[in-house]
Amino acid sequence: MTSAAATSSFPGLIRKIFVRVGVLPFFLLGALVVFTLLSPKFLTGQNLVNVMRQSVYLVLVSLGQMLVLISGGFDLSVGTAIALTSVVSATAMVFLAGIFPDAIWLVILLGAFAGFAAAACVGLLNGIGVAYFDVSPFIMTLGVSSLAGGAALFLTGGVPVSGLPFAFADIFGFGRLWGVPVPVIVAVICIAAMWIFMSRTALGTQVYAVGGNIKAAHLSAINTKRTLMMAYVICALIASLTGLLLTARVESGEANLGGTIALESIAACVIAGVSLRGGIGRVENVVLGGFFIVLVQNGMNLAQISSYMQMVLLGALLILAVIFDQLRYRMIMSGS
Amino acid sequence: MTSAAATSSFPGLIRKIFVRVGVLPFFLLGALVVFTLLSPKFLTGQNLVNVMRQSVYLVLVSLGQMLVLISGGFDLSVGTAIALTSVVSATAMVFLAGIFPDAIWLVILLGAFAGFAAAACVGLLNGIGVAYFDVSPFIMTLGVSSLAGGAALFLTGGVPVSGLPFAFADIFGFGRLWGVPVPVIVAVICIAAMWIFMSRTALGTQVYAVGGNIKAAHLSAINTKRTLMMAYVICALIASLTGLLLTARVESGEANLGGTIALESIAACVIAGVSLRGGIGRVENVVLGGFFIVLVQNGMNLAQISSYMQMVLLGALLILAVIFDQLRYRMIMSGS
Amino acid sequence: AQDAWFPYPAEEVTPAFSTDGSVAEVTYEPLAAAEKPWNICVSFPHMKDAYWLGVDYGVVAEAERLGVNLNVVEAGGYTELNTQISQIEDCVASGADAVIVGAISYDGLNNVIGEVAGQGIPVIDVINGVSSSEIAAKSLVSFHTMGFETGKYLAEKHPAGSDPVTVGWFPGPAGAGWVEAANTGFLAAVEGSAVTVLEPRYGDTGKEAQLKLVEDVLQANPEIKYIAGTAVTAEAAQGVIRERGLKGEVDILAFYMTPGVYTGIQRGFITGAPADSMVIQGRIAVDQAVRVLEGKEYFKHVGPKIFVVDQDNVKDVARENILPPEGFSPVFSVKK
Amino acid sequence: MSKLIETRGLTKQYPGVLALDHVDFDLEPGEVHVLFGENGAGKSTLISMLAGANTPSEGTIHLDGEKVAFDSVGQAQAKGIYTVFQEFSLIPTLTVAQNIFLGWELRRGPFLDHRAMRKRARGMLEELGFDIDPSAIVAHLSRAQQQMVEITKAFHGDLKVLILDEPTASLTDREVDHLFDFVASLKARGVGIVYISHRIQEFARIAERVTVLRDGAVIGTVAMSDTNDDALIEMMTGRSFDQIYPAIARTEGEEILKVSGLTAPGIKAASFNVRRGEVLGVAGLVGSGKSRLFRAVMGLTPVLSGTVSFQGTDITGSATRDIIMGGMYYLSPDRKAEGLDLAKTARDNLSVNIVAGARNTGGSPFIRWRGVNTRTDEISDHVELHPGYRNKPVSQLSGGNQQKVLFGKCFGQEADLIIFDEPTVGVDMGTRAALYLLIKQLAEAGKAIVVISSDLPEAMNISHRLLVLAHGRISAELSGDDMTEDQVLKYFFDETGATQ
Ligand SMILES: Nc1ncnc2c1ncn2[C@@H]1O[C@H](COP(=O)(O)OP(=O)(O)OP(=O)(O)O)[C@@H](O)[C@H]1O
Ligand SMILES: Nc1ncnc2c1ncn2[C@@H]1O[C@H](COP(=O)(O)OP(=O)(O)OP(=O)(O)O)[C@@H](O)[C@H]1O
Ligand SMILES: [Mg+2]
Ligand SMILES: [Mg+2]
Repeated sequence: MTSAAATSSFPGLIRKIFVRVGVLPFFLLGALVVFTLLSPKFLTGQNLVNVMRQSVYLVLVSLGQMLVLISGGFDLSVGTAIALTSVVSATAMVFLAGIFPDAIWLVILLGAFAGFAAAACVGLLNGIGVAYFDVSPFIMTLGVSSLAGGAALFLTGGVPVSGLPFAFADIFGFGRLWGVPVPVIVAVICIAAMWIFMSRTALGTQVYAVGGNIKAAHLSAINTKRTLMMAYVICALIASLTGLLLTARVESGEANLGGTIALESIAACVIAGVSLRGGIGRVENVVLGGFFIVLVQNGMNLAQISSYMQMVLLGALLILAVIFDQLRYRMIMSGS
Repeated sequence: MTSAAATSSFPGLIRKIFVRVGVLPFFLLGALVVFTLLSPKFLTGQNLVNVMRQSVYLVLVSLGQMLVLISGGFDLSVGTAIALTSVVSATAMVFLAGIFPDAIWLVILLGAFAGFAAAACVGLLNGIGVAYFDVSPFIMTLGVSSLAGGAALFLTGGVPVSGLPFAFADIFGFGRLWGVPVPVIVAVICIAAMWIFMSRTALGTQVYAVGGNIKAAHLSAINTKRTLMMAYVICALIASLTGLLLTARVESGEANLGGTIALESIAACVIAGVSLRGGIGRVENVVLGGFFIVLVQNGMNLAQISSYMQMVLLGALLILAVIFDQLRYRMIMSGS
Repeated sequence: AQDAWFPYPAEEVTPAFSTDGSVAEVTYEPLAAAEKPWNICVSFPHMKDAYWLGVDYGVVAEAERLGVNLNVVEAGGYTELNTQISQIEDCVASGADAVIVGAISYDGLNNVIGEVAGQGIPVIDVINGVSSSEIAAKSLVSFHTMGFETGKYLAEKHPAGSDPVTVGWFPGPAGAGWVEAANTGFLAAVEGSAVTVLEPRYGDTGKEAQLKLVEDVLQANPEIKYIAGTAVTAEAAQGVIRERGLKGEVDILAFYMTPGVYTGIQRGFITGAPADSMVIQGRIAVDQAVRVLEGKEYFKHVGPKIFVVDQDNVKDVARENILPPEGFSPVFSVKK
Repeated sequence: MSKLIETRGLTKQYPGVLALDHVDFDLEPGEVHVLFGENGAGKSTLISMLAGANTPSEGTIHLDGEKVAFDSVGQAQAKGIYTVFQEFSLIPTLTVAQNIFLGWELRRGPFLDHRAMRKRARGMLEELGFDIDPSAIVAHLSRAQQQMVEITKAFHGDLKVLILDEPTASLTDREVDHLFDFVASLKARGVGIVYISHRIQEFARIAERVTVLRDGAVIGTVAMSDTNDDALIEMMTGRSFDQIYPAIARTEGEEILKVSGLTAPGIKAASFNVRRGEVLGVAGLVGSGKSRLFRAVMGLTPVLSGTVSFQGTDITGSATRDIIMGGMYYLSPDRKAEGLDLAKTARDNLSVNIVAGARNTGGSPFIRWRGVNTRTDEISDHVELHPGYRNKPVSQLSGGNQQKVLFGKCFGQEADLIIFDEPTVGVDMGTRAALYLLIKQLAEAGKAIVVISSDLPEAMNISHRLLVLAHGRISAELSGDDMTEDQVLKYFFDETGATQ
């Protein structure tokens, strides 16, 4: 099976690192070098902070997506969860702001809860369908996403909801804490929490087990239905959080936020080595995966690469990343 | 697992039919009745022909998608294959028409070939990636579709390529043979061919085998790589054919044809009982599945249902269809 | 001659940036050349159709004429608000002196515009319009007006009292700002005339999507006398009308101009469409940007005069002002 | 040049494992040549290279004296070498007939002739004495039935060499007899047969020669006529065994499981009970309902009538998960489908039951992996899983070692009643002895044990009482001196069930 030829070319050390940590770090390094050469503006503190903030949204959604993928599923409705959260929370805030004009924090808090609640429903629907009716996750989340998307448009009649409390946008959209953008801080917290959840709690282990072999999990006294439910709800809630951050960023409730983020997040997970068959995936890699995609987009913009070219390059990169990951897998198999 | 309770309510006969032929026929019937009540225009010969023609495109693409799904894969690049075919063949025809202004048939033929060739490349890329580099079909086809999509836009810069030979549009877009729209005839031929291929040839069985369990297929002396290749190439070619029909229909080469058809075709397959895990799926049901989706859209348009509501309803329908399919599956398992 | 687009009949809105300000006829005279090669960045919603290609041509041609550097980015579609924000940030990061924005969302960009403007970088609002008060200038005609002009054209043909006519109305993708604007404008204009408008049929501005909508609406309401909607709708409708031999019975109107619509009018398939001279809007935006940068006085809120193009006047209008020239393919950057 | 197959210095290097170490092996026409060795000795690896499923790192294979190098199963089959794989080569989603004819479909004109294939398939199955419906979907068959299909699949007209990798692992004597008759007829036709099995008692019946492997190397090749079981076992393990079935002291504890009038899919009115401190054996032909009876007890299939009470409480129709947490554990016979997560390491698989197995997740929400790992190591030692295998993906372990991991899972849950369904499928002598000792310890520690087994000697030797099933009903409950082979066999074929 394995091709010693393909691998022997690497000098030993690089190869060891490659086998241990995977292809993404190398790609990141490569991207950094290339774009630094292409554009002097790229490797500036300002731009890197910039990239950080931009990547927050994809990284967060990818975390949720990872959870569902590991559980052996699929979530195409994250984009809709974002949109729904955006319009619901925005509408709620605008409405509440009218009632308690001077309790801004209360307004923001309640609004956020409204958004979370809406997204939770999306997650519950997905979970019930997948866990209790054995509906294929693909079709279930696709259906729910069309359903909820329609609802979101209903709510707003397609018109963005404006007039949010300034504090909301100022803090969660563009605010900084100790010089670090608030969204980045939020993301870091989520990442840490997710890491602990997946690798240090029984629930996390159960998610892996269910994704790995659901029948075996069932015979190991794992409540597979509950575990699946949880995965979809958490995924929806993380998407919802992303939706709030985005709403703050765009200062209005938009029914068409997150159009393509479902596919993007799955892509981020897969190039990070999450298996679409379930059971396999690591938080830290997924974070890298999401970051990598955004970084490349940013670099290409700074390098003023024509956007058609960008599509071509991004497509090629995705494929390359996964091909290298396969080579790596074979190296491991061939025991080097 | 199975719930005798949930099933005993059906009267025996209906239930037998339900178990044998599945849920789609019932849904189709239901849709027919409902929409006939909602709109007098619905159940008219003219409209049914209309629906037939509209459904051709989704049905065709779904056939190709089915092949890939059964092989255990996924093709997100069918939309791009359509777009690429459209611009390539259109450009070729316009160019050739300049050279041989009076050999229209030659022009159309060569143009069509150009389109097929372009799509074949997309299929080959997918196939090579999936079969020889073990790249996850999801990421591979996603990458290729972004890559080819960029190329298609390059070619045209987003401007529709107009000035196609009139004969092309008149025949393949709007033409009729014995009163039947040409696209419908083309579709019928493809369906028949596909049915024979899947159920009456060794190659067809091999596709099922590879999707059912690729390791076992390998141990059963099946050339798994070649089989996968074939699946992706055929899928791309069918998409390409669809692209030609659409190009004739819209009388111009468009880089943004087939935007959402990838997801739609997968949906059509899944509600038709094709397993996303591979190995399972029947041509006749997939045809019904595609037809059903288009019929419902048409009915809702005729019934003047608002576009937002349509999203909601379509989503709900997808989910329902699959839930019923699961109930059916349980009935079969519980041996009734 | 290609560069001698000025003087151009335009309309200035005072007070600037007000939605219901008073409109004054002016003639627009751009600078002869820029003092130094400024870096100007242009952000579009997408570059997938001839309309934005026209704007692209406008900004590029003007940049070349004035001798400034230009970089064009596109978000990839009207659902990509977040991408557009990121791209604008990237523009600034890559050292743009001024930013021209064709906004995806009316409110959604205020925040980022505020940030950019805060750094002393002027932001010009082109084509779509934003609600932010921190922009330096607007070069646009509201789509509300476009829709209104289209409606007015009908209302004048069928004033109150004349025998009633039905219109199928296809405003475009649900939720997009320009769509809602055109929608309200159109409906307002036909208010009180003999024109009755059917339930708006929202849909993607892909040709096959619009095609389906038109077919179904014709099916449901054979009494229709007009089909009005996006340029894509109009282009797609031509074929259907011809197929059904309805030419002369059903007339087509678009509420903005594309090459397809233009030829449609020439060939007499399409009755007419208002021209917003998107090329000129692009040119003016660049000129405004340079003026702001060089501290010269300029029209804060201006747009080319709208006029309806129909069979009668189609031969006398200068095509290069309202459409991209034949065979122009998108240019993403101009370097001095 | 009378040798059919001859290998010279055949070697296979896997990551960290030398699976096969310069093996010289030969097969003569018309002989049955047994490969014998512990789990992981390299038997399957050797035959996988003869079968073309795997390529050697070193060494050569000669067929009729000419050097051959197969890089696909197809090439081997073209030369007349067909194989029954230990891990099966069946497509679960296809029918039995489609599987049997996969790759050499019968055609009428250019098109497949499904009717003819079903007919031929039925013929072949009958010839082998397997009663299976050719149009059944393989996924719906039990492991034993799948085994039969796998065997049938290998019988082609142009057969020259037949390789059988543990074909009888989950079969009962009836099927084994048919199989052996057939093997005999093949021998008569001069077909050479490589036979792998852990059931040493079978060798005397069919084998001419036995080659013993240990750690990938050939220990020796002996003629069956001048050796005996003890000698072979000693060659295999390096030590000698007097008795692999331990004597399990019977301490009549209180009744822990009581099943009365249980009727479920494939099961009719079954009544029995299990006591603490005893081992209850369950025997019966393939398809007799051994597994289904206990799948119903575990709540895996619906109970149509009757009651199941466990430790005094009625658990009829309650959720499997609650039953397990109540202290009953079921060890699936099908490690691939519902036993193990093949992509994960042995350690991960064992951890699941310790960590996630809800019983142990009381207290802190956080896992202390160090504790878990020491526990998994203890369990691995229990089941004699070599330390080198513990951190490998289970899919890379030999069949028998996978079975050990599966066996280990039941120690994660603190169960009072453990149901072993075919616990020693494909497990070598030494390990089986060890597993039986574990069962002994569990039983003598006051736990209740049920052993479902298709291997009659096993079922009889380690159980105090024996339930015999036929046609989904309990045809006999034997204990003490009635537990003789012919008694049991009589009830195997008990037709009372069939007559209604
Ligand atoms: N794909 C693989 N990758 C790595 N190691 C493997 C692989 N397959 C087998 N091995 C190792 O090779 C050795 C021999 O395995 P093999 O399956 O031949 O043993 P076996 O004699 O068939 O055992 P059993 O009687 O349990 O079937 C074992 O140590 C096993 O772990
Ligand atoms: N895990 C399973 N999944 C689905 N069906 C099963 C399973 N196990 C057993 N069966 C059904 O039970 C029948 C035979 O197996 P069963 O367990 O009932 O009897 P058995 O005596 O245990 O036979 P076997 O030795 O094959 O297990 C098969 O026809 C199969 O349909
Ligand atoms: Mg083996
Ligand atoms: Mg069994």
